[in-house]
Formats: sequence, structure tokens, C-alpha cells
Amino acid sequence: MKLVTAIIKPARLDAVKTAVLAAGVEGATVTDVRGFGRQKGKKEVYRGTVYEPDLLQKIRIEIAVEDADVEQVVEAIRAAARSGEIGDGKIFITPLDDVLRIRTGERGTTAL
Amino acid sequence: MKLVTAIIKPARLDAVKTAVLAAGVEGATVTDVRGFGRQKGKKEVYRGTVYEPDLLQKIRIEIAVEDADVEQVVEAIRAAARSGEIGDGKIFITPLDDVLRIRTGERGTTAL
Amino acid sequence: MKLVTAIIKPARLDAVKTAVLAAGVEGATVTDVRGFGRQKGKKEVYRGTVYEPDLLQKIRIEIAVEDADVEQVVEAIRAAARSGEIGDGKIFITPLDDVLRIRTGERGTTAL
Amino acid sequence: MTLKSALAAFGAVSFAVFAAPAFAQDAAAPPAPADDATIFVFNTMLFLIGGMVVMFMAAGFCMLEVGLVRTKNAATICVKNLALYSVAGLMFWLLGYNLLYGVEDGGFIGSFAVWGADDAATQSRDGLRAALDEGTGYASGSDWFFQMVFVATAASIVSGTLAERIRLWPFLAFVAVLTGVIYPIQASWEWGGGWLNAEWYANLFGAEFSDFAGSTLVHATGGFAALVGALALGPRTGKYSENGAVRPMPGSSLPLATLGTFILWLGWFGFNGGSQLALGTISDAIDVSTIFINTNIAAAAGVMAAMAATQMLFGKVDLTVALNGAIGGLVSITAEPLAPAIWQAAMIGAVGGIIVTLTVPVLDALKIDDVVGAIPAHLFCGAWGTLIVPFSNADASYVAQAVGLLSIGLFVTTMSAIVWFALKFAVGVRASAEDEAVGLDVAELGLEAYPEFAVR
Amino acid sequence: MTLKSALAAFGAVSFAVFAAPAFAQDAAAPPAPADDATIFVFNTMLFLIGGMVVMFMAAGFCMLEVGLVRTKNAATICVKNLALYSVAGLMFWLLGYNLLYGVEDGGFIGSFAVWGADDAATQSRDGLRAALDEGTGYASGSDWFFQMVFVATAASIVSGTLAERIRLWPFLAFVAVLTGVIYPIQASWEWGGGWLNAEWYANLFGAEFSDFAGSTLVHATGGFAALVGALALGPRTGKYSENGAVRPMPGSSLPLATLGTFILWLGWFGFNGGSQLALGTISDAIDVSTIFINTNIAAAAGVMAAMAATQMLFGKVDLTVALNGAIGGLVSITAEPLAPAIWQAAMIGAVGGIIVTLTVPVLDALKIDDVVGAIPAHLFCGAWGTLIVPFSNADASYVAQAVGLLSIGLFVTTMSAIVWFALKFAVGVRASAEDEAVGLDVAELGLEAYPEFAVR
Amino acid sequence: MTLKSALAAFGAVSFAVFAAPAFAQDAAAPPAPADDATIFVFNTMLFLIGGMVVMFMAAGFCMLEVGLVRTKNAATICVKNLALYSVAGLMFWLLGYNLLYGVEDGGFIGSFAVWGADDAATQSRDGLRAALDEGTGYASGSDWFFQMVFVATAASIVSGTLAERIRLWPFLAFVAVLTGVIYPIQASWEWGGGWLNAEWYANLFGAEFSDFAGSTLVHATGGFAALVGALALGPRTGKYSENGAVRPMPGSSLPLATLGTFILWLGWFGFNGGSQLALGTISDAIDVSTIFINTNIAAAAGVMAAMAATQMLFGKVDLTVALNGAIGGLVSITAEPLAPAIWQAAMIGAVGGIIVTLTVPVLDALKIDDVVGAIPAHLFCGAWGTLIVPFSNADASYVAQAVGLLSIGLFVTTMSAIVWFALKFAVGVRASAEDEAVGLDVAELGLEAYPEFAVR
Ligand SMILES: Nc1ncnc2c1ncn2[C@@H]1O[C@H](COP(=O)(O)OP(=O)(O)O)[C@@H](O)[C@H]1O
Ligand SMILES: Nc1ncnc2c1ncn2[C@@H]1O[C@H](COP(=O)(O)OP(=O)(O)O)[C@@H](O)[C@H]1O
Ligand SMILES: Nc1ncnc2c1ncn2[C@@H]1O[C@H](COP(=O)(O)OP(=O)(O)O)[C@@H](O)[C@H]1O
Repeated sequence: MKLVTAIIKPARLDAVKTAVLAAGVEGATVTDVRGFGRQKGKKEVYRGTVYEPDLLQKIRIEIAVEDADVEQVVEAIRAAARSGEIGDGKIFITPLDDVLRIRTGERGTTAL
Repeated sequence: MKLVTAIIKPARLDAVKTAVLAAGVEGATVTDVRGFGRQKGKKEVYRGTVYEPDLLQKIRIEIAVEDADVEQVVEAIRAAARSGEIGDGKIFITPLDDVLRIRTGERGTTAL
Repeated sequence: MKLVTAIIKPARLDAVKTAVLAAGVEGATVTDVRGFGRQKGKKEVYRGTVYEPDLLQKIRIEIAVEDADVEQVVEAIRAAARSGEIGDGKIFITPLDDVLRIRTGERGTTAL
Repeated sequence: MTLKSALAAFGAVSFAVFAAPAFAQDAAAPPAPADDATIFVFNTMLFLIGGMVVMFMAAGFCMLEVGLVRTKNAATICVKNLALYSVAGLMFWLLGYNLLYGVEDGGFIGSFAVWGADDAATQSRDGLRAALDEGTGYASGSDWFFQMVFVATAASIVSGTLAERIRLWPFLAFVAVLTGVIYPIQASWEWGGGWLNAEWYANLFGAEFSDFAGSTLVHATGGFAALVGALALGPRTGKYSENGAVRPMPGSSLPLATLGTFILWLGWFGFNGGSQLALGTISDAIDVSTIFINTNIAAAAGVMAAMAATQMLFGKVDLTVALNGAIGGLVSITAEPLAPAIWQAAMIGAVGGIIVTLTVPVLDALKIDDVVGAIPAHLFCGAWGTLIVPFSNADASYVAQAVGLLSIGLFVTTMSAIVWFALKFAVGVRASAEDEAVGLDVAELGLEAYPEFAVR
Repeated sequence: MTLKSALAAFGAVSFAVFAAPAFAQDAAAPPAPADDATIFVFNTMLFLIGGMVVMFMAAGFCMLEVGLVRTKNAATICVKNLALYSVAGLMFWLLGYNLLYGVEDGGFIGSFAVWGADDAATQSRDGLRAALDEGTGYASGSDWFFQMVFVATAASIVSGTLAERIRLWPFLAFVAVLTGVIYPIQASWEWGGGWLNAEWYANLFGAEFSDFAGSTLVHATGGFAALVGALALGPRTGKYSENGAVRPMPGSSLPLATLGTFILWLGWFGFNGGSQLALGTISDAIDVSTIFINTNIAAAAGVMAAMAATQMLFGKVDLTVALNGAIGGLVSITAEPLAPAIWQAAMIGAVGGIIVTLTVPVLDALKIDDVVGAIPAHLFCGAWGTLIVPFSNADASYVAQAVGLLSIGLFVTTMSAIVWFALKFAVGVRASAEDEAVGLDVAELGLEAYPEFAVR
Repeated sequence: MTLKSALAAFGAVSFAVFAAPAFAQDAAAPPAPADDATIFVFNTMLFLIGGMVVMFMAAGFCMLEVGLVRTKNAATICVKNLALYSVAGLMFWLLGYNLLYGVEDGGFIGSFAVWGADDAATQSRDGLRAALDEGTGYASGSDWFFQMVFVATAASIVSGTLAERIRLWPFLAFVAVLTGVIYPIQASWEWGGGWLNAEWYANLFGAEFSDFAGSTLVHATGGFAALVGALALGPRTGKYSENGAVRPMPGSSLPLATLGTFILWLGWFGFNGGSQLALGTISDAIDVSTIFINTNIAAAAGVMAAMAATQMLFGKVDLTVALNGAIGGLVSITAEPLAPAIWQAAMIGAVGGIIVTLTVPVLDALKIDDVVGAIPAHLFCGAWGTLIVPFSNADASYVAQAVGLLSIGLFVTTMSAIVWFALKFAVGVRASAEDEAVGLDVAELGLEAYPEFAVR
């Protein structure tokens, strides 16, 4: 199993959620995060002072998936999260040794 | 070493904390997250409109543990987090290559 | 590739950010978290009741790095985050199978 | 002083000050009235103190609205409320007041002239007496101040309905026209002594139109302007999906919305009480007290009715509807806060609370997106309050009320439509979908209302 | 006008208006009083303006409480405060007023009758004069309004103590009984001219009971009802662990709590100042001014004393206790805001601030869970303020004060206990543990107070 | 009553009450004034009601400041505002009032004496008349109350500028000196009838110094004290980097800041209107009305000017500057809210709004860290308002205004510097860098303002 973790723009959350559900994902966990990278903040003026916000609002989505589904899910996220502008974000794929469903105690892919 | 990451119901945080401490864990990191899965939000009415909240409040607990302790910690979390209802959450076990304690620079299991 | 995840004190965020940028990192994702461990909360009095806050504010920084850069980045974080007091935090190093840049679809280290 | 001059002086005094107790031997006679200067000061104080609390309603609307919008539009709604109160004051000085009160008896529109204080009439003894008899025995500036804060109220209503999607400057342009032109013209028909008060009107419809403190003139007017604006702008992106589902966009801070409602409730004592326009006599003091009570009871009944109705209809009390219920009760009693017996005031207010509860979902069903529920509370309850006046006031007529309401509705709707669509085609009124998505605060103001708070 | 009629008129005038300066030649005589109609209006204004700011205290309590509860119960406390003010107004009309003021001299309970305005007495010259002499020369409605907002205050106290665990409708049921029955009956004993003012009482205990603006009648009464409620309900789940540890549950928005305190402080000028019940004479105007000063100084001293005490006892200033200190100072001076010299007012208020600081932890030690510190501020300081009246007012007696306080305490405690336990067994008053865990906002109202804010 | 005594009485009456209409036969004569007791009550009410809303400005400043600081210092700013209002009240009683009003004509400092109410002068008919003629016909306590709330305003200004880095107790020590000594002494020069009102001054500089409601005496004084404090303390850590970059530290709750501004706007009606010091005559009532209008128009113009200026200069409307613009407009009109025509008031206020917009960045360029923009709004606009008085008031002189402003500036600056540096060396005024980093709430109070909210 793999853990697919995507960092996306907040405005894309709804679209990504819809896309991964369509791709067969049954659950996901969402965190509000901030990020920095190539994308720069829009210059803003606050009380006459020009500045650039350095940390931008992002959303982190974590999805545990079976190995077989990884590419499909990654592609669903990519397509839904993409606006084509710098700052669209990243998808990280990391190994997942095991999963347990707390309610039933099931382990492995059946627990997803 | 492993990273044990549990997604649980917010009301269970205290119980889980107590349980893992009892199981010998010395530290953990907690994040406020939202999740979706099989559990559906309770139908609510807001200003006459019926709706179902789609993202539910969850708590994410990350605990780095020695390989030998994994099962014990997982079991402690499972027992403490379980209410028996859908939405009790998941526990993910992922590989952890190394740990460093910032204060001392120690690495590996001694840094836990 | 590796995912380097540091749990640090909030006051050190700026310093760590500067340090990792200097170490060649191009992006990172930041989350507000709470943690417990050896560090105990300062005793506080609220309305005459003495108590110890059990969960302390921490910052979690996640950085995806090439294998070759791991030690350099870890060292940059360690140096910048260190105050020498208990509670300075941890750095976790976990395997990262793959990365995708959403905007371009690039995979692997070029996507970092 | 000779006896003669003393007596001459005395005679004048007894006329001026003690006119009423001519049969002063009679202990059962009404009490001697206060002297004219005193009455003048009392009347002026009523306007100034009443005006102060009505002015504070600007803060009330601001808090109610900022509590009911989402965080990403909260700073913008603050700017709008601050600016609309400012614009209203400036426009009512430059244009509004004389358009309203410069109207001829039975007329349709006042004069185009900048307002200036004029207290010449009350500077002589007889002039003052005459002014008191006509009901204008107060400092002219206090009257202007009191009327001005009313105008601002009408504008506040619009800002609530159109929140989260209207651009700042076009909104303020509309407010300028509303407060400088539209509001004053229709108000002149009634409060300026225009055609809704004409004899022919009374003959035709059974009575003059009657709107004590402005259920129609202020609240329905604001509500009509808001309704047309909502139609011109369309709903917030994502509010209504094609399949008919309504997406709730819950208010970001119900405590601030509650605070706003309490401030409005407070202000309403000035709004309705001050509309007595006089406080210098025993009977005026009694009337103002009655108005306070009816105003309060109507609001209380509106709250309880909305709470009971939401409990029964939705299975839970809805705080936001209860807040609207308070406003609904207050608006309902505003057309006639003096005549009703307390139980009538309670009933009028309770119906207002129920109207709000029932019509909030109706607007959603019609895909009319009213962010804070201002149309139900101000337009629908304003209409209800206007139409029910004859229930407690025998001098009013149901037909006359309906005709007046419809006339004003037609005028305000037409005028608003012209202005909204003119703005729409000239400069555009609606924020872009992208600006709406990131929120108007960042898009239009380049800042956040709650920059440090993590927002979901 | 003939000389004769002029003189006749004049004679009457000099009696009516210039009764005092019979020796008018004497420049050192007291100034002529204002005429009766003027006094009537002044008195009415005192009630209306005072009543308005006391009404606004409903917002103050709401903000104080919403700032001191946790986010998950914030919307519920808003509903409760909005509804309790509404219920208080309705019940005081239907039952309360006449239970309070319909009491016979020296009696124990008033009459069961819906209140209605009655201004017949002041419509004749002699009637008005008599009313002024008796201290009832004002619009009857203004009096009702002023008394009504006092009742709401008592109910607000209860809502703060019992927050975060009491169910909405049972709470409102209690409020209805408190404001319609319990409060009016005990208040009739004193303000209605009942037995605490009887001659036998004065003979027995050295003086009549004395409670100028309600340290006991309003604040301790609310506090007693809250205390019994807290005992009936029990503490919030998790507040006290078996090992005696107290878990702090910090208030979610100290800025709103601070705002609420400032609003209460403002309202207290109306609360105490308006309790002079008259403003039409020079001496009343001076007295009201004195009351303002003493009220303000007591609050200021309460704040500084609480700050100093928390600094010394806990090593840090505790804002929430300082807020309670302001209220404690205000409640302490409420029983007698007129008689004290300023230094006495400062001392009385400072002790109030210290009482609050010392007793907040005591309640916790007793596992009595008072969410906002209302029992220390209203009950304990109310008792202190009542008992200390003779310190500044020579006409009061320590024994009479104690007996009055205890009598009212006994009555309110007993009645409240009956109602709380009746409600407990009939419908249940306490939210389920699960509802408490998710918070009453989601559990009872199905919404969140701050839905977009990430909450830890 | 015999004819003779009747006439005698009458004669006295006509002198006392009807002095003005000696030619009472003439219908064109001015109206008879209200009787003296009535005037006394009106005047007292002006102070009490005006004082109440000015008192509420303490809440306004608190909300404005709490909305403009970061969350981690929000509770501390609440404590400071609560405490400074308390300290101001206590110090003005113990020292301030008599230092201010105990000054000799043309003097430089009043007397050191605790204040106590003294209403002996107005207890006789002639005494009252004389008091009214001198402009002191009111309850002495009402005057104290009104003046006291002004002092608190000056202190509030300081707390805003120095937020987020000053320690609590040293700040309060400064406030005690400011409100007990510095403010009263300089105010005695003008409002106490001191040297700025002396004949030699008028002869030398063309007119007496003129500051109706305190653009200089209250606002610039607070601003000077704040400026010196900002220099003594230095900027917040991290605010200015060596390379000249300014780091914005956005206010944490713009809705609360907006609420605060509305409250201040409301309070300003009391501030400026009450400074008429009398309301008992027709002309006073007219004047107070004029003051209300000019005050409101200046604020409105300040808002619109600041909005337009930020739009043009920065490409976006800045809400926080618009809020400062309202305050800037209000402060600007405070030196002379009565004389200007409305268009003049609008212009004076608009310039105030522009001053604020332009000088906020200037302070940053100078690395003077003024957290809430109090120095631009209160000091710079206070100076502007003071200097522009002769524009509308022909009795004032530009030179006299400048000399007065500079004198007071010099005095306040010097005294403040002495106190700040004394405190700095004696106990330290500045929080440690570490305390600043974690925030003063946790460091000094051991609690958080918003403990449950996740903060970025
Ligand atoms: N090396 C990295 N490690 C972790 N997160 C990263 C990394 N690089 C970028 N991110 C996250 O991805 C977001 C977008 O990255 P950015 O470089 O701005 O644009 P793009 O995704 O188009 O390359 C950042 O805001 C950050 O949250
Ligand atoms: N595939 C998944 N990947 C990541 N998180 C998941 C996944 N499935 C569920 N979750 C998380 O676990 C929570 C509970 O899952 P849910 O399916 O509702 O109930 P259960 O745990 O009983 O199976 C979700 O709210 C979500 O946060
Ligand atoms: N085993 C662990 N797993 C995950 N996070 C941990 C673990 N131990 C500590 N942490 C995180 O690191 C933070 C600091 O740890 P602590 O033991 O207090 O001090 P130190 O870093 O000096 O050892 C904790 O607050 C927690 O967020």
C-alpha cells in the first residue's frame, strides 16, 4: 500500500475530492497547511507598507491506497488540482506498511 | 523504526493520549484535521436548508516508535479510540528511516 | 528521495526557513501542530487554578529532498531549530517513493 | 418696575407660559405645560439622543453582517458598512434632506438644494409657539441628524443582502443614489407631507397612508433595493447547484451577529421612540414610553416565535433565524409602535418572527441569495407591519396602506433596477468568480479580516 | 384678561409652580423648582434612557459569557441570552410587574394581573403634584420598562453560571418562573413596599431593609438561583477529577468578554443612576451625579483590587478575574450608590474585587462549577454590598440588612430548588454527556458559532 | 395672599425667571428662557449622558486596539484598557481634577487636593442664577464625571501605540502620572482658565488659545505621550529590518477594530456635544445639534478621504486606514466643532483622513512603531484640527493656536520623557525579546486571548 499525499491550492479541494471519489477512493484526510516554494505571494500593501506574504495557504490531502490504484489516484488528483500556474503543488508517494481500521480491527487493504 | 499515524475522533484524544503513555510512548504530535470516509455527517438544517457536512473533524496523532513496540502502541490506540461506530478512524504504519533529537543531535531509537 | 519532517518550536520557524533555503531547499510545507514529550508545559494559574498545559504548540515542517541532500538539510534544520532546551523537537526521515509536480506532471527529483 | 409694567409683563407671561390653565382654579384641570423653551430643549434632546442610538445601529448592522458572512469577506463587509454610513451622511446633506422635506403639500418630490441649518423661526416667542404647535419646535440640526441616521439604515439593509459578491465602489455608488435620491423622494410622499398624505388620497382610500417610523419608508425601501440588487447580481457562486440543492454558507461568527442584533434592538428604541418627534409634554413622554414597550415586546415576541417555529419545523432552534426574528419583530412594529395594546404588539412581532422563519427558505428555493436574511426581515416584515396598522389604529385603512406600500415598492424597485443595471453595464457590479473564490478581502482589499486565525 | 382673573391665575401659578419660594424676596432661598410637567418629563427620561442602557446590559452579559465559554457552546449561550431577555420582558408584563408592585404595604406578595399602562393619576394638575410628592410622577410605561430590564439582569446571571451543560428549553422554563414569579415576589418585599419596609420590621431590626438598586434584589437573587442551579446540575463533565484536580476550561474569546464587561459597566450607570427614580429637581440631578461617580469608582477599585490580588496571589494578573472584579465592584456599590463618600465607594468596590478573587477558587474547591464567575461577582459581592450599607448610610442597620438578605436568600433558594428539581425530574435539565462532549452548539442547535475557524 | 405680596412674589419671579422678556409685549422678542432649575437639570443631563457615551469610548479604544494587535497580545491589551480607565478615574479624583480646575486665572498649575463634590453655590436662587451666568450651573459631580472620562481617552491613545511590547505595570504607572499630573496641568492652562486664556496671551498672539473639546488638550496630549513612549521603548522586535524593510504585523481581528471605531464615533457625540457644557437654553440646544452634525460630517469625510487616498496611492482600499481616517476626521473637528459650516467641517475632516493615510507610512519609515496608528490620528490630526480653528472661527488666531499647541507639546513631551526614562531605568518598561516572541498574553498574564483557536 501507499500513502498518497497531495499539497494543493485551497480552491481546488472540492474538485480533488470529487475526482478521487470518482477514482474509487473511499476516504481521505485533509489538513490546512501553509507552504513555500517557487510560487511567490502577490505583493500586498498594508498600511502603506508593501510586502510579500511568504507562506501561502495550501491544503494537504492524505489518501491511503492499494498499490494497484496508486497511479489512477495520482492522475485523478493531478488533473483536478491543476490550474497550470506556479504553486499548483506536489503529490508525494510514500510507502505504507500496514493499515488498521479502528472500529473493526481489520488490517491491510481491507481496512482502507 | 516506524511512524504510527492514527486518525481518530476528537473526543477520543484524551483517552488515546493516556493509553499510549501507559504503553510506554514518550511523545507524540497532534494535528487537527478533517476527514471523509464511510462515516457520513449528521444531517443538519441551517436557515431552513437541509445539508450534510462532508468533512468531519478528526484528530491525527503521529508517534514514532521502535519496531518492537509497534504492535503494542497500535493496540493501545485501537482500544482507546474505539467507540464501535463508523468513523472511528484508521491507524497507518509507515517506515521511519531515522530520527534526530534536535536538542542533543542524538539519532535513531535513542532520539525517541 | 526522502521526506524530512521536523517538529520544532514555533519561534524557530523563521530561522529554520532561512536555514533550509540557504541549504538549497526550494520548497516546504508547514503545519501547526501540538505535541507532548519530555518538555512539560509551564505551570499556569487560571482563575486561581494551577494547571499544566499538556499539549504544546509546535510547528511541523515537511521537506522532500533528494537522498544526497538529506544530511545537509537535516543539519541545517538542527542548527537553526536548536535552543538547547527540552522541547526543541525532532526530525523524522522517511522514505519517499516518488514525487509529482501537479502543474507540469514531472516526476521524481526534477519535481522537487 | 411699575405695577403697570409688571402686570403687562405678567399678562404676557400668563399667555405664553400658562395658556393651558386658564381655569387654573380647577384642580382637575390638566397640568400646566412646561414652558416653550423647555419643550424645545426636550424635543431637541429626543432627536439627539434618539439619533445617537440609531447612529449606533450602523455598528449593529455591521456586526450582524460580519457575523453572518464568511471570514474571507469579513473585512469587506466592514469597509462597506463604514463607508455606507459615511456616504449616507454626505448625500443626505448634499441632496437628500431637501428632496425629502422640501416637498410641497401633496407633492411628489422635494427640492434640489444642499441642506443648511435654519433656526430663525424659533428665535421669537411667537415663532417658537407656532413651531411647537406645528410640531417643529426643535433645533433644525437635531432633526437633520435624526433623519440622516434613518437613511443610513436603509443602506445597511442592502449591504447585508448583497454581501460576498458585490464590488466595493459600485456598491457605494448605489448607496449614494439610494440615500441621496431614491429614499428621500419616496419618503417625501409620506414624511414630507407629499401625496400619500393628501386629502384626495385619504378620500380615495379611506385614510392617509400611515407609517409611523418607517416599516415601509425605511425598511421595505431598503429591502426592495436589496431584492432588485440580488436579482441583478445573481447568487454567490456555488450557492445553488443545478440539481436544486442549496449549499449553506454558514456565518463565520455568530457571537458577533448576536452582538449586532442586540445593538440594533437598542437602536430601535431611538428609531421608534424618536419618531414621536416630541418629548416636551406629558403626553409625549407617555407616548414615547408606550413606544418603548411595544417595540421591546414585538422584538421579544419575534425572537420567541422564530425559536418556536424553527424548533417545530426543523427540529432545532436556529440561532441565526432567531436573530432575524428579533429584527423581524422590530420591523413589524415600526409602522405603528404607538397605537397597539401590548398584546397586539406581541402578536404583530410574533407574526414577524414567523414570517422570517418561513420566508428565508423560500428565497433560497427561488435562488435569490440574501446573505443575511435582510429581505425577509426588512421587506416582508416591513410590508406586514405596514399592512397591519389598521388592526390597532382606527385612523388607518387597509387599502390606503396597501396602495402606499405598493406605490413605494414600485418606485423603489424601478429606480433601483435602473441604477443597478446602469452600474452593471457601465462598470460592472459583481466580483469575478476568482475574486469570489479567494474572498473579497484578499481580492479587493488585499488583506484578511482574521489574518492569524487558521481557517478551514 | 382682567386684573382680577390675571391675579387669580397668578395666585394659582404661584402655588403650583412657585410653592417653594414663598419668601421669594429672599435671594438665599432655594431656587424655584421646575414646573411639574417638566419634572414629569425629566423623570420619564431618566427611566427611558436609564432603561435603554440597562437593556444593553443584555448584550454585555451575552458577550461576557460568550467570551468565557468554549467555542463549542458559544452559539448556545447567544441563544440563551437573546431568549432570556425576551422571556423576561414577556413574563414581567404577564405576571411580574403586578406581583411586584401590586403588593400591599407591608405585604408578602402582589397581585396576579397582566400589567397595563395607567397614567390617569398624572393627568390633572393636582394629581400630578400628588404623584410627584409620592415619587411616582413619571409615565407609567417608563417605569415598567425600567423595572423590566432589571428582571432580565437577574436571569442573565443564571445563564452564565450554568453555561455549557444546561439544555435550552428547560433553562428558559426556569427563566420564565424566575422573572415572572420568584424575582417579583421577593422584590415586592422591598421595592413594592412590602414587609421589609414595614414599621414592625424597622422596629425589630433597627431600620427598614435598604437596597437602593438591587445588590440583593437583583444580583444576589440571580446569584442564589444560579447557585442552586449549579448544585442541581452538577459540574461540567471533566471539570473536576476525583483526585481533586481542577481542569481549567479557558474562555474562548477574552476580547469579547472584555467588551461585555465594558458594556455592563456602561449599563450600570443606568442601573444605579436610574434607581434614583427621579431627575426633575436640582437635588435629584446632584444625587444622580453622585451615583454615577460612586458607581464608577467602585468598579475602578474593583478592577485594581482584583488585579493586585491576582498578581500577589498567583504571580500574574488574571484578566478574567479582573473582569469579574469590575462586576464585583459594581455589584457591591449597588445596594447604596448614593450615600458613600468617594473613598467609601472605592473601598466598597475594592473589597468586591478581592472577594471575587478569593472566592472563585473556593467554588472550584467545593466543585461548584460556575462557568463565568457569576456567583462570586453577583451573589457574594451582592451580599457584601448589602451588608455594608450602614457603613455609609446612617439610616440603615446591619441587622436589618442581614435579615433582609437572609430572608430573600432563603426564599429564592427554596423556590429555585423546587423549580430546578421539578424540571429535572419532569423533563431533565442537563445535556447528555455526549452532547456536552461535542458541545451544545452542534448538539442542540445543529450549528457552530465559529464554523470556519480551526479549533484546537 | 394679598395683592401686595402677590405682586412682590411676582416681581421676584419675573426677575428670576423672566429676566429676558422684559419687553414681553413684543411677540418678536426671544422666547422666555426655561426656569433655572430646569436649566440646571438639562446641563447636568448633558454631562451625564455625554459622559456615559464618552465612558463607552474606553470600550471603543479597547476593541480598536485588540483588533489591531496580534492574537498573542490581545488579552494584554484588554487588561491595559480596563486598567487604564480604572486608574484614570482614581487619579483624576485623587489629583487630577483640582490640578486642572483649581488653577488661578492665567495660572500654570492648579492645586493639589482630592476632589469632592461641592454644590453649595447652586443651592440658593441667586447662587444658581450666578452659576448659570458663569456657565457652571450643573451638578458638580456631573462635571467631574464628564471631565474624568476625557482623561481616560488620553490614556487610551498611549496604550494603542505601545501595544505588544510594553510591560503591564510600568505602563499603568505611566498612566497614573499622565492622568493624575501631566494631563491636568496642561489642560488647566486652557480649560482651567490658565495662561493660554490670559489677556496678555490674547494681546500677544492675537487671541486666546482655542480648543473646544480637546484636539490638543486630549488627543495631541495623548499622542505626544505615545510618541515619546514609542521612542523610549523602540519598535517591536522584527518590525523593521536593517535593510529598511518594514514587516507588516496585521491586526488579528478587523471586525473588532471596526466595532471599536463605531463605538468611538458614537462616543464622540458626547465628547464634542458635551463640551458645549450647557443644554438648558434654546441656543445651547441648537449649538449641540450643530456640533453633532459637524462631528459626524467630519468623520464621514475622514473615512471617504482615507478610502479614496488609499485607493489612489496603494491601488486598494485599506480598511485599517479607513478606520484611522474616521478617527482622524473626528480628532480634526474636535478643536472647533461648533463654528464651521458643514462644508468646512467636511473639509477639515477630509484633510484629517488624508493626513492619516500619508503619515502612517512616514512613521514606519522613521522606524517609529505605532501599532494602531494612534500618533497620526490623534497627534497629527489633533495638531491639524487645532491649527485650522481660525479658518472657521474668526475669534481665533493662527499664531495663538500654534503657540498653544507647541507649549503643550513641549510640556507633555518633556514630562513624558522624564517619566518614561525614569520608569525605564528604575523598573524597565519593555518586555524581554522572548516574552515578546511568545506574546505578552502568555508571558505576562499566563493565558491566551483565544485559547481554542488555531493560530498560524
Ligand atoms: N520540497 C518540498 N517539500 C515539501 N513541500 C513542498 C516542496 N516544494 C514545494 N512544496 C509544497 O508545494 C507547494 C507548491 O510548490 P511551488 O514550488 O510553489 O509550486 P509548484 O508546485 O508549481 O512547483 C508549496 O507551497 C509547498 O507547500
Ligand atoms: N483511504 C484513506 N486515506 C486516508 N484517510 C482515510 C482513508 N479512509 C478513511 N480515512 C480517514 O479515517 C476517517 C474515518 O474513516 P471512515 O471511513 O469514515 O470510518 P471507519 O474508520 O470506521 O472506516 C476519515 O474521516 C478519514 O479522516
Ligand atoms: N515519539 C514521538 N513521536 C512523534 N512526535 C514526538 C515524539 N516525541 C516527541 N515528539 C514531538 O517532539 C516535541 C518535542 O519533544 P520533547 O520530548 O518534549 O523534547 P525533545 O525534543 O527535547 O526531546 C513534542 O512536543 C512532540 O511534538
